[in-house]
Amino acid sequence: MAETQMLNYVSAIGAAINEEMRRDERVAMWGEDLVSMQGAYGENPGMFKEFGDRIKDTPIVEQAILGTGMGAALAGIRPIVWLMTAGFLTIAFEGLFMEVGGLRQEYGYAGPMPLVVYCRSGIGGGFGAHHCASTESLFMHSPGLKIVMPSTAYDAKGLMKTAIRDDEPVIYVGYGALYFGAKEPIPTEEYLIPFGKADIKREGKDITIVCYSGMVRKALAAAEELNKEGISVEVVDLRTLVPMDVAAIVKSVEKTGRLLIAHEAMKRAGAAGEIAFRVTEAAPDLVKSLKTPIKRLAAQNLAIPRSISLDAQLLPQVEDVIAIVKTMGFD
Amino acid sequence: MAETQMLNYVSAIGAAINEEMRRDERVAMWGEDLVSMQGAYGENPGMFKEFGDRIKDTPIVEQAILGTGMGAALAGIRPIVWLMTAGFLTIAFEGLFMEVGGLRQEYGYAGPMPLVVYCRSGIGGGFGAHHCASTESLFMHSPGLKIVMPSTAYDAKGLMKTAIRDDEPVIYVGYGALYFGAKEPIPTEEYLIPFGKADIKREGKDITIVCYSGMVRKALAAAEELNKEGISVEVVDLRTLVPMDVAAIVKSVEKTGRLLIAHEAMKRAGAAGEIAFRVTEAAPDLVKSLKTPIKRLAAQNLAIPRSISLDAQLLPQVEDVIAIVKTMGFD
Amino acid sequence: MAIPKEKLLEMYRNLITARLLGDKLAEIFTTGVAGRTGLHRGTGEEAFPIAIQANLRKDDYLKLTFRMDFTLFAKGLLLRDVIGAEIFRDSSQFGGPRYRFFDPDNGLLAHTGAGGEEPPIYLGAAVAIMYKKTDQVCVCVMGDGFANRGPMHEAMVMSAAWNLPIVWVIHNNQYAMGTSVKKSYKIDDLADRAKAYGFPGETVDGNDVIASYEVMKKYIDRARNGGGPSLVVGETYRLMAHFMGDPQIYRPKGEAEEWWKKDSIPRYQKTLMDMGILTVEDIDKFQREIEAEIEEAATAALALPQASYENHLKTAIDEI
Amino acid sequence: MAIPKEKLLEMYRNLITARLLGDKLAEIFTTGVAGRTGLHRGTGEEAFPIAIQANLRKDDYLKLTFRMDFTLFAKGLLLRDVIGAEIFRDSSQFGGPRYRFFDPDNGLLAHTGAGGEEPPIYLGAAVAIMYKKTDQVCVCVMGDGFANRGPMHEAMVMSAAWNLPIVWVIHNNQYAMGTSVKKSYKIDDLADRAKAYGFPGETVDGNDVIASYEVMKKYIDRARNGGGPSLVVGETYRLMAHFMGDPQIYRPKGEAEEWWKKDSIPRYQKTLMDMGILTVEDIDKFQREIEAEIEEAATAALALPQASYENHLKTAIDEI
Ligand SMILES: Cc1ncc(C[n+]2csc(CCOP(=O)(O)OP(=O)(O)O)c2C)c(N)n1
Ligand SMILES: Cc1ncc(C[n+]2csc(CCOP(=O)(O)OP(=O)(O)O)c2C)c(N)n1
Ligand SMILES: [Mg+2]
Ligand SMILES: [Mg+2]
Repeated sequence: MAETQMLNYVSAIGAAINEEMRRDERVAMWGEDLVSMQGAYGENPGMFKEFGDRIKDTPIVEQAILGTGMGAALAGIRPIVWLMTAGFLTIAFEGLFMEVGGLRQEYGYAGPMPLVVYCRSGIGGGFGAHHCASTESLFMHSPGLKIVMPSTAYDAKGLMKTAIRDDEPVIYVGYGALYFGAKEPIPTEEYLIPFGKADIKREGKDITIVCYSGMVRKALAAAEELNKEGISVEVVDLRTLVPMDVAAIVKSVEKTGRLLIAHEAMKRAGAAGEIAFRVTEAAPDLVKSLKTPIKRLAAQNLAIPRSISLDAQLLPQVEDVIAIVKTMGFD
Repeated sequence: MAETQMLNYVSAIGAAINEEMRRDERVAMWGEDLVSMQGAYGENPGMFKEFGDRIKDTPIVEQAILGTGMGAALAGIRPIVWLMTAGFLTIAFEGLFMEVGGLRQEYGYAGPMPLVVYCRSGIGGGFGAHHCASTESLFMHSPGLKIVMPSTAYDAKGLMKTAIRDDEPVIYVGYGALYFGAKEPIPTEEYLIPFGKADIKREGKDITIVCYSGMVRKALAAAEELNKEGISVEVVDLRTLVPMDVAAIVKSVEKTGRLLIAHEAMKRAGAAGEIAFRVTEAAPDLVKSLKTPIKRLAAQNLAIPRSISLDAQLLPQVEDVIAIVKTMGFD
Repeated sequence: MAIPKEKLLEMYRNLITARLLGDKLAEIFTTGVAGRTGLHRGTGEEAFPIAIQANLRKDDYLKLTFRMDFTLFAKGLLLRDVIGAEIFRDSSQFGGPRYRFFDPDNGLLAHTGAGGEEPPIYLGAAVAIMYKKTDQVCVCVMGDGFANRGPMHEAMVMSAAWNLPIVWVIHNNQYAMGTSVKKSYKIDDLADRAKAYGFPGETVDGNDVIASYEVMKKYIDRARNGGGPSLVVGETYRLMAHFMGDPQIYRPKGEAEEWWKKDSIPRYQKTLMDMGILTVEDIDKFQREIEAEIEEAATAALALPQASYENHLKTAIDEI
Repeated sequence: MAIPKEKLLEMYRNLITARLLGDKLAEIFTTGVAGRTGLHRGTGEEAFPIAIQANLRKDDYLKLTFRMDFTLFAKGLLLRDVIGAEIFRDSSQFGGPRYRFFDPDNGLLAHTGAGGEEPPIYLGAAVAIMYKKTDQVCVCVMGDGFANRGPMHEAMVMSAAWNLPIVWVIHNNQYAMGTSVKKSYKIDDLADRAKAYGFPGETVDGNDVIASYEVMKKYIDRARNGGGPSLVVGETYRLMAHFMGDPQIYRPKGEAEEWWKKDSIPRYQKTLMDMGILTVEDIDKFQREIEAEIEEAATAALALPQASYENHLKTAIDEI
């Protein structure tokens, strides 16, 4: 059996960055307070020391941070730019969505542009939309962005390594509430996780829940509860939204006959619509034969407020998963 | 019969703004080259003269233009801010999506913020993504933005008037290729078109095409052709995406049994996913009984290039509508 | 032109209130009733915002830095509501601001979660003032950190082009999170930023109440009288951590101690005593009165309701 | 330090080429083969970009204003490929830039459809130069209009903080669409923008080839030698409409005529003739040679392929 070490989510990400920076000296990282506060949220004390100026602090100029990542990637560097939160991606939106995600295509350039845009979503506590919001659905609509949203320390490490080695731009969104969570056994030996491969986080036979990032934990907790009531839930963790492992969803739903799509992003025009359509397009007959129509569970169509008392009501919780599953034809 | 005058799309929009500015002196409008070039694309020679400084030119500072619209709206003005193209909305994205669309909710403020953000999509000719791209799918995912996308001069006028009178923020996206199109008879008497009311642009019984903006024209042309082959198409023009007239779609599909959703926005994570899910949620049994699964037709998952020779291949055309309809079980 | 005695004493009261309120908030946060930790304390930076607000009317528009919002009682908010907003209570049904500090009718338009998105919004209030032809003004205070961002620049460009009634202010407390202002600016005097826009810029000792008051008065009056935009930089120091709990590994030893010596309170006390306006007894009396006021306000604030879900739903524009 | 004769004549040739090429492009657009109308002509503004490029190596990074891209032959692109890019042909399979001007290997990173998004991207090239420790430089030229935008400001802030090898340039042709620079700036000298960042700023007569060359040389050399960023403003004038077809209702009568008097070509001819470097016969000869070159290039350009859909699909990252 392979050797393992115990790492939490944030240390797993840190380990991935460390390893890749050691492996390839073109990898560099910049953003706000990475050095001065050892990782902006203090995520990773000490991790950055050995790389000297290859990790640098910037002023608070997110549009410039993002754009320099792109320009440096076109000029031979493999940058990781740190943008703190998935909500802050909106302040460098044009650069990310249109230029990083589209400019190469506008000009017909299929050459490399290896850029990792790194941030976190899912930070509650009354900090409001920018710290808590899940913005991935927006970036799925960009023509050229890969999107990674890991739900475990194991996945976080393997996917970060793949992201850094990818020759195309990748948005890597960590999930805030997991960062300092429980340690998991992580192989000491190097491993990479390919993009576009979903992971079955729990097997089941009555219903498929497709989810990713922070929602996986909630789906698993709900599955545990539902199991007690005789409902067997399969939890499919997409891990990457672009590319999307549609085949894995289809395979699971072929078995269960029911599909629930759950995410923390807001419902209206959220990722669920795309996921459902992809399944319909890939397996129209399967969709026709479902035991009950596809459902979605998502954040309500409201901004996350500056109030600690409302988050829980606006964002999907374990009980909401349980409740909606029960409406899906188990009587 | 009501009196009419002949107006093209751009003049209809101009007439609406004129009338509303005369009616309510709090209405003001600013943006780039509105005055100096009489409407930035020269859309409306002479229209702005009578309002003096109530229409003003700004420097090229889209983030400021958008933000001033919001601040002025909170401080008692009813601004129309001109942002030229739907692609340029991305450069003021944070302000539009998060602040205009969310800040009131972040703070629990249900008071008025009457702002019209006005721009155009659908300008081809090798100008690339920013001039051509349809960005509405992004803004549907914002918690607090209404979205208007008219397809005729008549609708353009009535919806602009409603937008200006709305107490909540509205994105109004004109369709470039229609601006200087054929004149239509427009009632001289004042009329407003409510938000959230779709319009059946053509009745049919075999298939429903849900569309909006520039896609409506293409759907109608396709319907004409398909009719010759014995396929009767109903064209539902949503007119506003938020709020969305789901009931009208359901009603149409109850009759036709088939649903195609078509838009010029990019396919992945485009508006079609939301439309389909809303229909599924509103009428699960209807969806189960469809003659063929819901399909979508949209721009390919690529940025609109800086090349005049590729637009037609990336964007959905009349022939594409015809071709996809024919795959929907007419044999 | 001498500052009236009442104004001087009002500022003194407000300064002491701010200091004691800051301590009280830290205490409340430590007990956990706020529901979260990590308060961004502003102790030591109070003089400048107090002096700014001494020049404003209730119907003027004002944005402070998020860290200094707790001084908004100086613009007319109740102490109770200020504390309430800091601990996420909703006082709007009692006439207070909404969750946190948002109150368009009283000139508070927003803090944006992405810091630095406010300048265009506040400039919009100045545009409204232009159209409404009132004599209101707008004061937009940015931290040294967020002042580097693009939206502030664009808003300054437009404020100059349209000659709008706004005073741009940089509250320079020398740090943005862990980043020293020396690292993010290669100019010594941040007021040089004004030279890019063609309006006046001036730097003032933000720990000097009277100097700050006078400089702000000059530019606020100017804006009110149609003179257009300007930039004022208040120099102060973030004596506290970025947030309560931040280990402050970036701060050189001894730096904070040096700045404590420049603290506004003893300096202002001495000035007022030298002017014969304040006695040792007054100091004591004010202290006791204010402490009692704050106690009372804190108790009232804790009794304020949390934001209600039902009310919140009223902000929806469509089906949720 | 005198400019070598070869350099002076190279710039002369390039200046004349630019002028004649501009005319040729207008002619091509008029025939309709470009597939669209509305060329953004740059006639009269050529001297400054020519002088800039005379200081650059092929491996330096350069962005010009979109209007002046047709002068990129001066950085080493073939005339054929320049014309090809202007009329949407794809010369990449023949070693030219892709659709329009995008060629990372030769220092051309992008024009963005939203003008003014380029400065952060070009600054990224300067970051790469820093990491790779080469002696390349980056020159980012913005129009007076787009230079007001936020991304340029943020990039300038960061360039100063990191002391990066980039020369910021404003190509001030006095107009942005219909908006006079006087309306969007309240400073007389646009180089004052540099004062906000703490690096040098200098304005030069952009219709004076030699002055422009010398000023650019100073700051490009400085950046190449680790001296960090700077700002140069070239003053010129948009003699042409914003796009071919624009009725120019915003332009005061007589203004263009005044600027025609300052046209770079007769001035530079006189200078070179005074220096004894150029004769009337040379002028004639160059003119004929260049005309022939352009004719040939235009014919070759029209034979270039349009962008191909199959090639384009290679840019997809996932199912289309
Ligand atoms: C756009 C954006 N970037 C980063 C952050 C994270 N952040 C929160 S406070 C802060 C520092 C702000 O510094 P400054 O403006 O000087 O205010 P101060 O904390 O000194 O009062 C940062 C970077 C944010 N909230 N928004
Ligand atoms: C962000 C953005 N806003 C507006 C436009 C529309 N536009 C195209 S060219 C132009 C004027 C640019 O002026 P300047 O930078 O001075 O360049 P010049 O045309 O003088 O060469 C404008 C506003 C655009 N392309 N992008
Ligand atoms: Mg600070
Ligand atoms: Mg110009």
